[in-house]
Amino acid sequence: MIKKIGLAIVAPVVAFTFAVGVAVLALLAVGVNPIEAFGLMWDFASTPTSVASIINRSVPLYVAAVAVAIGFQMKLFNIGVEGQYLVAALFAGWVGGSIVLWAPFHVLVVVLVAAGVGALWAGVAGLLKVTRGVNEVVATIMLNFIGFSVIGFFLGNFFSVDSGALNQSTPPLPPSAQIPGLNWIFTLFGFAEPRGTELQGFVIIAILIGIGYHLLVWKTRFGFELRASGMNPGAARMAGVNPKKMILYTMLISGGIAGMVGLSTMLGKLHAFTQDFPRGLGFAGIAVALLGRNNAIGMALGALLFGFMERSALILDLNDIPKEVVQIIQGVVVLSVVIAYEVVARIVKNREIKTASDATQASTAGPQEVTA
Amino acid sequence: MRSELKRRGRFLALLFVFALVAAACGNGGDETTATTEASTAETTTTTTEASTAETTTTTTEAPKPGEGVKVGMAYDIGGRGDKSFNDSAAAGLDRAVAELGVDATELEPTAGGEDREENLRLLAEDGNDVIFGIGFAFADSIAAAAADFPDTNFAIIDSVVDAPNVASLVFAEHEGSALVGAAAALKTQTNTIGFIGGVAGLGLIEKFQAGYEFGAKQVNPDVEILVQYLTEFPDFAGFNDPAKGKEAALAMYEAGADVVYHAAGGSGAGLFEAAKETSENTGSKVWAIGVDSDQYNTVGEEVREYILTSMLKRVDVAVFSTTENFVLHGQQSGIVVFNLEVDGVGYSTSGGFIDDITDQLEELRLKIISGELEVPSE
Amino acid sequence: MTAKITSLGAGLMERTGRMSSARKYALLFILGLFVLSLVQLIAGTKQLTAPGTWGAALRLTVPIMLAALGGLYSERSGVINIGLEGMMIAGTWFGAWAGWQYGPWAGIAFGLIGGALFGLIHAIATVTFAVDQIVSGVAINILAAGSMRFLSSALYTADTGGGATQSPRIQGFIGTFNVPLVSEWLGALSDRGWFFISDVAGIGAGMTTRVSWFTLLALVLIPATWWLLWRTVWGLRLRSAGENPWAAESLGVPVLRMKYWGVVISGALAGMGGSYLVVVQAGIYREGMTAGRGFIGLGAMIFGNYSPFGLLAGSGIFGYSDALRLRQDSVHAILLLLAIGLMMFGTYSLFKRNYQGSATQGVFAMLFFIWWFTTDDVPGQIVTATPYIVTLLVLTIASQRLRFPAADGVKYRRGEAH
Amino acid sequence: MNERQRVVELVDITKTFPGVLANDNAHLSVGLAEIHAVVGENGAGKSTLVKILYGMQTPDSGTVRVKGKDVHFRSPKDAIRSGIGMVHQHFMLADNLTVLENIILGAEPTRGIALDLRGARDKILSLCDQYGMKLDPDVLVEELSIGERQRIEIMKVLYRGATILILDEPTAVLVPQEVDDLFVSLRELQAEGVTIIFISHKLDEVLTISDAITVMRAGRTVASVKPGDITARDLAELMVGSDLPTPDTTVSTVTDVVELRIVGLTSLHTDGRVAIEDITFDIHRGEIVGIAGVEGNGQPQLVDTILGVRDAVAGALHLAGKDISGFDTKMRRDEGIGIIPEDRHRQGLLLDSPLWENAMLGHQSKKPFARGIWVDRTGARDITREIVERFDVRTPGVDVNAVALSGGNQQKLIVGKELILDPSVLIAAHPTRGIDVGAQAAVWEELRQARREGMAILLISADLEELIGLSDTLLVLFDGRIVAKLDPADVTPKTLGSHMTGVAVEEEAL
Repeated sequence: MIKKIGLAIVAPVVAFTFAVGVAVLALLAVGVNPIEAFGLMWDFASTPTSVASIINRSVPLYVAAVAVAIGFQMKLFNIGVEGQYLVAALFAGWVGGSIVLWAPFHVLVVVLVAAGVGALWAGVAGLLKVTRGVNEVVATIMLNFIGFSVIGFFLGNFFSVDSGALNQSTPPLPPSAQIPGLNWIFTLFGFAEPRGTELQGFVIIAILIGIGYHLLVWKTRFGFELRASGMNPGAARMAGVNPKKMILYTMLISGGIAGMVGLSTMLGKLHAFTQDFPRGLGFAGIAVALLGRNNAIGMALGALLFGFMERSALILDLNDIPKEVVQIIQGVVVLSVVIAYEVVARIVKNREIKTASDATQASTAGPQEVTA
Repeated sequence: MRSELKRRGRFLALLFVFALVAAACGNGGDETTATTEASTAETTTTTTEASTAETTTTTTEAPKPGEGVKVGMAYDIGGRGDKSFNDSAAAGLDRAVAELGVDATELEPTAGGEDREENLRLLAEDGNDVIFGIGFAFADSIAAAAADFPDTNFAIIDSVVDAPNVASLVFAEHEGSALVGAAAALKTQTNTIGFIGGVAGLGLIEKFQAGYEFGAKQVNPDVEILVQYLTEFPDFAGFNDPAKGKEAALAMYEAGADVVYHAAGGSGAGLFEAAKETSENTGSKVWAIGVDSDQYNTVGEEVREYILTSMLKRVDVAVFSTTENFVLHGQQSGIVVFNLEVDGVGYSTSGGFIDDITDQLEELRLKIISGELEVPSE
Repeated sequence: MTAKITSLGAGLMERTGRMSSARKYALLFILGLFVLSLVQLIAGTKQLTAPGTWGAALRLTVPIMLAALGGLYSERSGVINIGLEGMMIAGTWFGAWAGWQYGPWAGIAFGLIGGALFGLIHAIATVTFAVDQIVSGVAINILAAGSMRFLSSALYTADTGGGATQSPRIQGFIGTFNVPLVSEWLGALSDRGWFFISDVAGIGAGMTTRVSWFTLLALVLIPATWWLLWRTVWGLRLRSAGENPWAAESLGVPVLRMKYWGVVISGALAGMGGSYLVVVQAGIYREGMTAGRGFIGLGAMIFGNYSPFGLLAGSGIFGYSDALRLRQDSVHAILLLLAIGLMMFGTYSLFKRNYQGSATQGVFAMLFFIWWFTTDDVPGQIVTATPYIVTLLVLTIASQRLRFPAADGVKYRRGEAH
Repeated sequence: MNERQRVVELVDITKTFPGVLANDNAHLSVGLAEIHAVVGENGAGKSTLVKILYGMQTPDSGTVRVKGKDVHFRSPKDAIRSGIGMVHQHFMLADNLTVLENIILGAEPTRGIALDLRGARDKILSLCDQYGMKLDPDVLVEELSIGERQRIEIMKVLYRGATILILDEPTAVLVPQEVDDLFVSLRELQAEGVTIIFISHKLDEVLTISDAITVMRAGRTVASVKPGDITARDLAELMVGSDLPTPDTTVSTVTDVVELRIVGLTSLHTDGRVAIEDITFDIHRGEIVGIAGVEGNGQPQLVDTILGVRDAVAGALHLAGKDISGFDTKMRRDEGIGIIPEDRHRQGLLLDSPLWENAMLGHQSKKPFARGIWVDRTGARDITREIVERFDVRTPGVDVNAVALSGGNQQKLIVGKELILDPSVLIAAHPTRGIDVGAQAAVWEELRQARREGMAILLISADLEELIGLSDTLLVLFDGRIVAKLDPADVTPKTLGSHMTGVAVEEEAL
């Protein structure tokens, strides 16, 4: 067991080391001292402000990763998180800004609308898959593009308020629909309060989503059926799991979580869906899910790693070091992590079989062949 | 075992290729630096000569007034080298460094631009005295940062932020566009001109369009104006898709337009390609009009001769004069409009293609400055 | 039942890449042209069949088509390639760099190499290490975008006339040509304004006038690919790796090597698509200039049922609708086109005794017609979304008829029986 | 005897797999241009023997002689070089390639760098002509029937110049008309000098087509006969063996209460062919109903349809008097139907999950595995520990992944987890397949015990000893239908063999 866990940790460590190695090469090639660069990054990232900023960055990445991971659990690829969260944020922002409600309920309504719209948007792909056999990867890619048009159409024609500025946006969320920041946590633990960056309160909801995800996948019947259909569809069917239902439910849940990706920024900072609402979180979320191997904690670490790299990249720029090097690290680490996992998984499996067959040699009809 | 080795070999080869590529880049950069430095130096001097006749007199003494003043600049997406908006700001900064002796620190956002506010704060914490946010997207960020750093002077381009330590530098793009519109309408042989906008639905680009149409109609009421936007919000690709820019331009030239003006950021490159291609294919010259900076000087030499003029949005002037004012007078705030009157917007004459009509353009310019004509902004 | 529903879209698709059903598709094509001229007549526009529109459509089609073609090689060899976008990005960057240094033809070559490099990474991950193919593709996209930005910031300094997001202009141009006689003759004919005949001539003229040599090269790749995949030993073996690698292995086909070929060529073609954007259209590299064309190419390939001619049709839909959108006053007619298209589809369904489907299609046709009749303009976003919606619709209607390579996406390891 | 020249001789072949003696001094001797049938029950060692000939397996001892020369094939390639070709039961064809492409793949004729399609087509057509086979080289394989696909496989072999053809159960997948066509083709091949070795257990066909028959049982060659010298019944007896196991002498526990009643159950293959037809029988409490039959006669389809994994097109199911025909799989499982699936790996286990999760599979909504919507981790692990103990699953703990267990222990886990919650009906499909003798005995004992406690059990097995030893009633499944109901106490090898091989049906029809 310990060996197994050890090997599971070896994979990301090796991959990350490799990625850093590539980055070192890249830095050396442009004449930068890598040690100095990494030193700067580390120093900069360890201030309270940076910590708050890193967490703020990692929260939407984490939520997006969870959305992707839930699909991964049954080998279902929701590549449309990007479109789902943007469409969801638009409608949630519009609804939230258009109604007046008592504080916690207002936030709740916004969250529910976002989750609902995200689920519907993803559900289209799920429905097409179970009824018409349309591959979900292609369907969600198409839905991403269609979603962008939907946003432009609605924001441009219906939802936008004339704020005087050039930036079109949905009506601003009243204070009752905003989530207050959490900077007091820093002072509570005796650290300096972050300057200018408000630790977004949505982080708590993100943690809840993470816990919920973990519980759902590992502690509930549904999660068990989900994983079973991912691991062995044949066995799952024999166990009474309806594959079509699972696909649809999984897509809905994944889309629902995806719908909440943009909320941390919207409820904690922008207070509206604006035309420069953050993009690309869906795709980055896929990377984080891969990095964290669909594990609730692992993905949190992955998201923090991405947040750390993006935040600390700022200091590189200030020191005239090409900050794009962090993007290389991100790309290489994702690719090498998946390769490392694949290799390690194979080693672990073969070793497990070997030890077991050694132990029970006497009473077996031969070791089981691996046909994964 | 052998296949294992082969596999490993392949992987190493890949790594090697990567290293080579990276190394090649490093070398390439160095080589080209030397050769092109001279040419950029030239262009900067020409632009400064053209535009700073009134303002430069005070700042040529030996001990530069801005020694010790730190200026920070946070670019918008695209950053230095975008051959457009950001580059214009950079030119202003370079000039301030050269003439005022200030220290400059520059930051660029990530591709998505989410870190604008953090860049501002970083610059503030870094001890910069004046910090520029280049672009309207900085509005919220500057408002927030300015509140936290009351002793730092901020400046935003293209938007208005109401705070005691923020200078809002806005441009009358519609006025500048009116002049190039007039130039287009005067130069057209076919009585048809065109306008290509990058992204529709933002409001910003529509301002350019309105001015352009107004100016054209002023000098030639019968002129036909074709309008085409490349994408609609939220698809920002329209600012970055030269392929689509080119096709839209080709369509306009084909439809009879012989002068086309763009406000499409990076997609404008496609317009210039289209102008060249159409001119060469049809044998009759068609024109393109650049935007923001003097694009005659920033595009490749092959397409230079098709750039009739450019609508200058003197972000460089705004950056420089704001810096200079800070150096000389301290804290700056309030709205500063850079219009025709203060040469904040204008048109370029590089290439000498509009020398024959500058009189008429000047006449129109004076009318606008005097208030005789009011250019609509939407 | 539902499986019996056939569609125009599906009809456009080559089932197998064989040319045997060419006549049927030619017939469909002519029918489509007729509808186009009819719509044009009713809507009172000239753009639908204008030579310029079709010329633009051709140029806008090519990069998508090259990406789709790249997808074809990869998926035919049994490897899903969602990294096309990243490979295309690499193509734009490398194409611009070499174009700047050595001229446009070198740009094409380097675009190809840049794409192939990322194809190779994808191959190593998926074929050698048997990593999930979609996972690897996603990672490729991230890696390509990041490393190209890094290279830009390192190499396109302000002094060179570029920047972190933009390259200097490439040197020189790739020439264009007119198809002798045909171009002029068709051009003259298209000016006559004769119903249908001039329209067809206009389309022909658009595609034979001022065609870039690179465009020609790209178009030649379609029949060349068909020939390569369906008429050579190499092609047969490549396809067998994607259909039944175990059978292929049992007959001595080096399956892994074929997959490597497929994926690397896939990257090369996507990279070539990227270099087309640079060399023929933009003259520069600009970050984000691929604008999702790799993903669109993937959609076009699936739309085209994994055949070279089918994916040409799929890419053409995207290219044509883009071209229409970039030209004035032609967009509104799309509504009428949709109405009439759906009407014909509905009639076909009626003929096939699919009354429910026919009724739905009829209702939608009426709605589009009313929309067209009562408005003068359509929101641009709807036009932008049209090709994606059409692709999704075609997949919905015809996905059971689509013929995926049977072992596409399957992890294959040597010696592991099915 | 008018001996033909011996082209294939396998002498004293012995081959063991871990725990299994597949071939025990087996013999095979085939003459030139002979159609030679190898018959035997499931697991008699036929496949292993021909795989040795084809180079897919190497024998532990014994001699392989082809055309009079001793050979040592290390891979099928060697065999192909010696002119031996094999057509597997599961075709190795690429559906989306044409017939021609499938045939020439790997041995393509070229003209320059292009495929010489015309040359290939000519060669295939001339081969077709020569051997009297009909094939259109230019259609896609996916459009073809099973029989045509088989012809492609044969053509693939002939194209590569084989003169000795091995067919592994060629008729198992064919409809009667296709069987006739195949036989015509085989005769043509024979006339052209091709030697054919084919494996079968359909005795009528064997008697129709073959020139010589080798009968195998339990890894041994038990007889080499000529079809003219033997009747189908005698052949069936040779196959099944004369010493049928005696049924268990324990008292019958069969009660009068019908637990599962199946009426007229019919379901289809995905391609629309009938898989099982009009299946009707009852299982009483305390009864084991055994399904005998050669594989490929609808056993897995019957299991799937009873479980609701496959939709029935007709028929009804009553569980303890309750109509469960409209229930989905989950509801049927919850109603108390347990299943020991045929294929442990594909249908029974989550190899990369711990044992306790495997035990939960199929019980995921039942106590003590679940509490409400939650998985009851403690409960599940406790009961898994109980399973491990009671059913003697050898494992370091319940948290190890299933993949780590040996086949026998995996099977014991499956049997245990199905029995532990006392289902009212248990479907046991090949419950002892591929496990060692010790585990086998343990599983049998558990089934008997469950029967004693009143469980209704449907036992499907290819192992006659198991079937006769355990069953109270024996049903014979042939071609998707139940063709006989026998009493294991007085069943004879002859009757069982003739029912299983379809001989009895033929005779009745006559």
